[in-house]
Amino acid sequence: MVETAETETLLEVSNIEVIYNHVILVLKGVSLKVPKGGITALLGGNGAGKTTTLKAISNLLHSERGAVTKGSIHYRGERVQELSPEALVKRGVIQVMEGRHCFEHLTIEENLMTGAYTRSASKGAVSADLEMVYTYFPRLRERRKSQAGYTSGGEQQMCAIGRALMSRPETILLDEPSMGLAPQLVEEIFGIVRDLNAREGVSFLLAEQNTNVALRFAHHGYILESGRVVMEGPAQDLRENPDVKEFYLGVSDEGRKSFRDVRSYRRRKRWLA
Amino acid sequence: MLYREAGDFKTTYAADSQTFPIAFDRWRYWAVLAVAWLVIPFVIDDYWANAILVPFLIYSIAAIGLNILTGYCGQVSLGTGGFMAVGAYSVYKLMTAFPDVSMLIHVVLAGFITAAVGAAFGLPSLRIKGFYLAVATLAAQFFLVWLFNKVPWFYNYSASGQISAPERFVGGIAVTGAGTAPAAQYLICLFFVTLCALLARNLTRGSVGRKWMAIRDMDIAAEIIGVNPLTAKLSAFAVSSFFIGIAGALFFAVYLGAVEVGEAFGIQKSFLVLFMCIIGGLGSIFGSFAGAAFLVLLPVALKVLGVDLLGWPSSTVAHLQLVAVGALIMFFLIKEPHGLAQLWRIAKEKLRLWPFPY
Amino acid sequence: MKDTAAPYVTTDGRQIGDVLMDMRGITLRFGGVEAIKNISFDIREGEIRAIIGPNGAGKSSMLNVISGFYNPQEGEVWFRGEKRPAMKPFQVARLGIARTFQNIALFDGMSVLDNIMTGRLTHMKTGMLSQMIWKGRAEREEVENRAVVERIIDFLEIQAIRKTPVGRLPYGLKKRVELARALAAEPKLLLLDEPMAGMNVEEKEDMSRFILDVNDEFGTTIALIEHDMGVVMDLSDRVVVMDYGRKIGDGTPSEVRNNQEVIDAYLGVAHD
Amino acid sequence: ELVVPDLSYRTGPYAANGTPFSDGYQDYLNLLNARDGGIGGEMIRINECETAYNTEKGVECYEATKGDSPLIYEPLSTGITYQLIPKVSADGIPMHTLGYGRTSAAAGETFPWIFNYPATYWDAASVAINYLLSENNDDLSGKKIALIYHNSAYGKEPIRTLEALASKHGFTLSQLPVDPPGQEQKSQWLQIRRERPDYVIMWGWGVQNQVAIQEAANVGFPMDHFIGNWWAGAEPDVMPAGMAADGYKALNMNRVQDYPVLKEIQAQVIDAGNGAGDGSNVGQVLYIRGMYNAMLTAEAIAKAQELAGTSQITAAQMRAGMEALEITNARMAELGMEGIGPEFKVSCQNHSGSGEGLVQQWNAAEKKWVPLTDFITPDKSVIDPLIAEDAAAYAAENNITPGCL
Amino acid sequence: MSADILYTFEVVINGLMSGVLYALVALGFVLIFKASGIFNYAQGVMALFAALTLVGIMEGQVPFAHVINATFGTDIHTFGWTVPALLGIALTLVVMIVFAWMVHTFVFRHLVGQEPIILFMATIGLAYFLEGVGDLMWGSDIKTLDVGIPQGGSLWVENISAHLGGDDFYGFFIDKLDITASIVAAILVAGLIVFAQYTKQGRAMRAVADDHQAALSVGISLNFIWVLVWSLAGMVALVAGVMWGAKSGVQFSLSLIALKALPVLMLGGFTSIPGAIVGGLIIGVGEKLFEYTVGPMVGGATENWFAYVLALIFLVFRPQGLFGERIIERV
Ligand SMILES: Nc1ncnc2c1ncn2[C@@H]1O[C@H](COP(=O)(O)OP(=O)(O)OP(=O)(O)O)[C@@H](O)[C@H]1O
Ligand SMILES: Nc1ncnc2c1ncn2[C@@H]1O[C@H](COP(=O)(O)OP(=O)(O)OP(=O)(O)O)[C@@H](O)[C@H]1O
Ligand SMILES: [Mg+2]
Ligand SMILES: [Mg+2]
Repeated sequence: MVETAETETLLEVSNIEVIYNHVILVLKGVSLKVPKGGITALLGGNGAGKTTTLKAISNLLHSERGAVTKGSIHYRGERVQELSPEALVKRGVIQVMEGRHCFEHLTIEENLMTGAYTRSASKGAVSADLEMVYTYFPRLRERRKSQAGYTSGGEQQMCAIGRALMSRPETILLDEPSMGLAPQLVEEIFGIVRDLNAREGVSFLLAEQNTNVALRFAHHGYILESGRVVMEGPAQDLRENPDVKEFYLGVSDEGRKSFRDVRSYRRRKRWLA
Repeated sequence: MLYREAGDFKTTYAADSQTFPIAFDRWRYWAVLAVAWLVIPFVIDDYWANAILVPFLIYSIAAIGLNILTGYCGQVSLGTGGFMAVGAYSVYKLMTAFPDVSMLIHVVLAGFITAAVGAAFGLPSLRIKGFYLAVATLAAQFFLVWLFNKVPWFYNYSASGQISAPERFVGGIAVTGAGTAPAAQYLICLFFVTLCALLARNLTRGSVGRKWMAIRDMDIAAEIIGVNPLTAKLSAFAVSSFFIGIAGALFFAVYLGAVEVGEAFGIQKSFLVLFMCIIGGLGSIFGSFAGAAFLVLLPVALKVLGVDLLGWPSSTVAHLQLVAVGALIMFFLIKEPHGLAQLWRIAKEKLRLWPFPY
Repeated sequence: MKDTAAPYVTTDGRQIGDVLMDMRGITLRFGGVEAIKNISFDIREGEIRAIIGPNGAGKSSMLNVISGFYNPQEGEVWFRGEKRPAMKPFQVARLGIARTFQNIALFDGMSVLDNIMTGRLTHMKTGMLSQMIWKGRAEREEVENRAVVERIIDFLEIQAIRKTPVGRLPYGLKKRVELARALAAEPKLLLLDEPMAGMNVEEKEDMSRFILDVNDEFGTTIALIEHDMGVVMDLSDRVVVMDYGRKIGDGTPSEVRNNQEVIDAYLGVAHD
Repeated sequence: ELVVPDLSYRTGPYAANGTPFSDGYQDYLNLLNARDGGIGGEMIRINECETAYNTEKGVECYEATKGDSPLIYEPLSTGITYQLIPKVSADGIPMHTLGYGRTSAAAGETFPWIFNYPATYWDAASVAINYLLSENNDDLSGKKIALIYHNSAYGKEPIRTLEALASKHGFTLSQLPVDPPGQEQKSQWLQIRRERPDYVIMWGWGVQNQVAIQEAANVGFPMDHFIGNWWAGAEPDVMPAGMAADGYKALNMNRVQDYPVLKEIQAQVIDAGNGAGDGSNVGQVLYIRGMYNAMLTAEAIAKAQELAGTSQITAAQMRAGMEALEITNARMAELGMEGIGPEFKVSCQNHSGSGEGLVQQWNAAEKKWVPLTDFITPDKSVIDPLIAEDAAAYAAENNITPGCL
Repeated sequence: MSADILYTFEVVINGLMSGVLYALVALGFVLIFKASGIFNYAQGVMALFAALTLVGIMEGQVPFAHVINATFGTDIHTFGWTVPALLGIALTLVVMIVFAWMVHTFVFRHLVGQEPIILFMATIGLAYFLEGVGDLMWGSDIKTLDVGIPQGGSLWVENISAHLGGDDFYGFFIDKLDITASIVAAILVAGLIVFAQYTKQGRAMRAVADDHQAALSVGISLNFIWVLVWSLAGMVALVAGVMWGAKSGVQFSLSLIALKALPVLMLGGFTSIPGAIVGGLIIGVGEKLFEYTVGPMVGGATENWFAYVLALIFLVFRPQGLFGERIIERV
């Protein structure tokens, strides 16, 4: 695994607070760093605030009536909180949103082309990239002419990732890529993430529920709970941590336990109430 | 904690599903009713009745009706004017055909007739959704207006095609016609408002209301969990039209006294009532009242301000009034897209949290 | 081939009941696309039946056929020993089939309680008129059904969010509310479309517990789509595997797990 | 102080027609204030209220202004008139509808509070037919006349009379309704083009008039066989069509020419900065009609003051003044508007005056309306029975025993 | 051929031509709806405003003259110059772009993500506002708009077709204005289709329509796209305003043509540019033919409602309109 301490920090989030609708406080001081060329995982249960963190970074909160009220976000040392989303995309940060969000009425290929919107690259370069996306996701090539609204969940997920790649990003914020995908595909998509990271040098900030897989592929991890970071460290260490093992990986000392044995079991202790 | 719900415990489910679960709200509600019924009738004068209170009450009924269809069942309708016309012409035909029957009965019957017509025009809603439906309801709007304008039977063959309300009574007191006392006008409208608000509240808190809301929020899912979209949508159209029909009947018989269909029940009326629902808050009965009050008072207030206080020429004021109404509507929608009712809710929430901001 | 005489014992020893639902030769097309190609399988009373397969295999479409949202071009659906005619979804719901959705389909404008109450709609019969009057029949019915719903709320441990609008809930809780809504209908057959997608292990464990309890305590038959093989293997009695609209496997979890075709098409590697 | 409400419309689809009328109306009353110190020593206060030609707003205006002890209502809208008839009757405030409104209100015994002098719509219909008779050697038999009308209470008013006249004179009448506002009239004009009626009569208002004139020009209908009523014969109606409108004819109840009084208004009202508008409308057809209307009102006030023996009259006294109103050529000349309208006399039995109207023609090159005829008398033998019948029906419906107040 | 058939045919042709004029208004709706889900009721008032502005500029009127005069007691009306039509049109376009920017910046940017009905209501508010501003700015009297478009029946068409029928057939009537309008509409539609389907901005526009959030996430500037479509809609409004204004003078009623465009939209589909044209043609022919054949039997003036009923009938068979995007219903 890459040693993260020495590499340059691309993205730095320090102590941000996010409030929705002026009244709902969701993030209560989250800090994290994304190093250049690394895969950083953001883990945590439902409603922990992973999506909110990513949206805060990519400035998509505004349209959901949310706002960052405290703290700061820096990208390459530049304060980016006040930038518009497209300015951020131009700087190389792009988000793949949770729940796919393809443009339903556009074809798969048109969807991909919108990814190149901010680029002023030549037609040739864009079609070369399109080719690249198709090599990563051959399934998309088959369905290039279908309306995205009618493709299956997995195909939409690929389309969303492919679309992000078309902007030639430096950092991708990936929100729950594994949700609803078949196990084989999950492996495949994470494989592609690793490939992109290794070959094209793209950095990733990855929000995931599927701790197991995420920690297998990531270099560094943060665990978020009720809007606070409760644990961080190199992925390796997290995987070894007994608490993480029990709560997030579902394995105890006796090995993986069957879902049938959960019968009379109640919620266990939490780090934070 | 200026406003509390803690400590206000419910011991039965019935108590929990009452209209105002919080005691404070309940008291305020009774107080408003008492003033409306016991104080205002004795102090009301012609100006207040005709320029403010009677239109406010009638529009409230219409707004409640439309709110049931649009706010609760999610079917946008621009046919309100047309349906009000059905109510008006029904009550006119009934009044002239059966002069001795009480107006209360005529108005309710007009409501039922409108409900039937409304349900018929609701049929396309099974196939057509969203704005397509909204525009389709314009077919009802234009067709009904044309029909009442064209078929002489509806206006009793009068030379001009207008209808005018003869004097009719409730329990010996005139409620229509030129000689009606303002208090009588006010009280008959108040009676129907109270009735309609009560019915609407009962319908929306039980299973019928939940069917409507399910259809509104996601019609496919609603159908899959067992809501028959046909009956749900048609019942919403019927109930909504029932209220709108009553509003139309009162509007013609009690408020205007004479009506030319294209003018009084044109498309502008449909927009106006829809505005009331939206500014007040979709899916809220309180909102219907708030919206009606807002849009009845706004022009009056602007006129008082512009002409009477500032002394501008009335044409400039009329133009400025358009500008102001338009700007205020946009401003409101930007400030609070969910209407006055939501503002009220947020205010209550703030009070509850007070002195903490969140 | 179908043995309708109870009891039926699966190869790994679970005893399950009669055939409740029987899909015979279902074919479903969308324009040119054949989403389901001549698939037959059955669901027996009291069992947990899993449907698995790669994305786009046609699993959700199959569930949609069962719940009447799609009408298959070919094939027959038999329910409780009778051939089910072409029906509208709400009629199917009244037969006692309830479901949850892959992309949560809650009614965002309503509170959790109201959402779950909509699950009772098939049981609430008072007419419009008594509703208008409220006092009397309508109120009585409301209270009775509320009691049922409160039991389910207790069971799923969502008391605290009873009055919250569902729009604000986090994903995991939404899934649970959706389950509650389906349970409120007291269905014979419960269809779950990826109930655990987007959940972490702990939440999956909770969900598993609910599913098992529902199955045991209420004897509800469950058909379930899920991508987490751990869950599928542990919970289900029998598994149907689909791929590109075809059925490529059907049997107990252990049988399916070792089926080479299934491994190739779906699992990738043999699961532990 | 004499309170005179002005229910005007300066916004909405009919603003272009409502504005000059209201300007003329107010400017004349302001002239009286400035020049004579009001009427009989009592200043006039104009209480303007915007109706946008919308009946509901009209009623609102009525309710909002009636607490001010107004003397008279003149709503300039047939729709509003119908709404107000029962209300003013109950409240005891006279209403004057100058050549619009409910024709049968001419029967003053049934409608004691309503006046529609100097003429009614039915008079207008008859004047138009009489004019055509004079053009055709008093013989219209076998001719085809088309009526293109505003599909509203206003537009429907002349139908009864025209039908009666058609059977009397043996012409055929075809009816073409146009839904307001009347932007699209292609179907109607294609029909006219195909049927080639000898004459087209128009009962239009607002944009309907402009479109009709343009379409008539487009399909090549001879303009001088196209006659509008007096609400379809002002500058805004013909100007948009430009030269194509040349030769179009219209009725008028007030002759348009350069009256001395206009100069006084210019000098004492507009130049003094008290004009209701910016002065650009002075001299237009509707401006003059508004002014004519104001003159009739002022004369009635003066009459009422004379009868009541006091300058601060009440609405009921005003009504008496109106019922005793007599307009003579001499008086009109004295007021600086010689020949502006017909001579007439109001009585309890007849609230509608003489019913005379003239025909004018548009000269597009000079942008001027030119009077073609003198005042033409309508065929009262046809109209009076119709009025009696309609008034009797109204009386029966509303339990009114006709009689003089 | 008998004259009756020929006259019916004439009605059909004229219906087609009217349809084109309706479609011109509908196009503006489609553009905005496609890109922002806003059902822009103000489109009609925009046409009026554009036409008013054009006349005002061409005649050198002082904007807000009435208000200025009323406030300061001055007496100014015109600058005393006139501007040629083409320059006037160009200047009006600039005004419409400024207008687009203002509408977006002050109103719709704050309403992003709201339900369609809220947006719709906001556009009605905008319609009131703009109507009032138009009146204040340019006055409410009727104005003549003359940019040199020929008008009146085409004699050429009439003459060469007159011999088709007998003595009682006078040849086909086609208005020269309508012919011009058809040509302009054809060019406009072709241009807009190319824009929407084949350019980067067009694709971005459709993307924005589908999913605001996702569009933001790939770096599409919503502000830019929306100002762009409002400007385009303003341009279409200007064209519509010029055509309708030449027909009936520039005055308030011009804004009511929005009501003629709604059934067209409904029939053609809210999101389809070609749909607006085809819808316009069908509505134009349908309502004229109905008025011509059935109208006299039922007392006429059927056009208003018949257009809606016709559209409704189509919708029952195709709920998304003829060319509208299929409504994706999946669970
Ligand atoms: N638009 C919103 N308005 C109000 N509250 C919101 C909004 N979006 C999210 N929340 C709340 O913020 C909290 C965090 O949500 P977030 O979506 O960031 O969680 P998450 O960690 O991504 O969860 P999941 O794994 O379910 O995606 C949740 O409690 C949620 O209810
Ligand atoms: N309404 C529809 N119209 C057209 N095609 C459809 C429709 N619904 C589903 N399909 C197609 O049918 C196929 C099966 O879809 P389905 O949703 O059943 O897959 P799935 O097995 O549930 O996949 P996933 O695990 O990704 O949810 C897909 O290729 C999809 O594109
Ligand atoms: Mg999330
Ligand atoms: Mg699926």
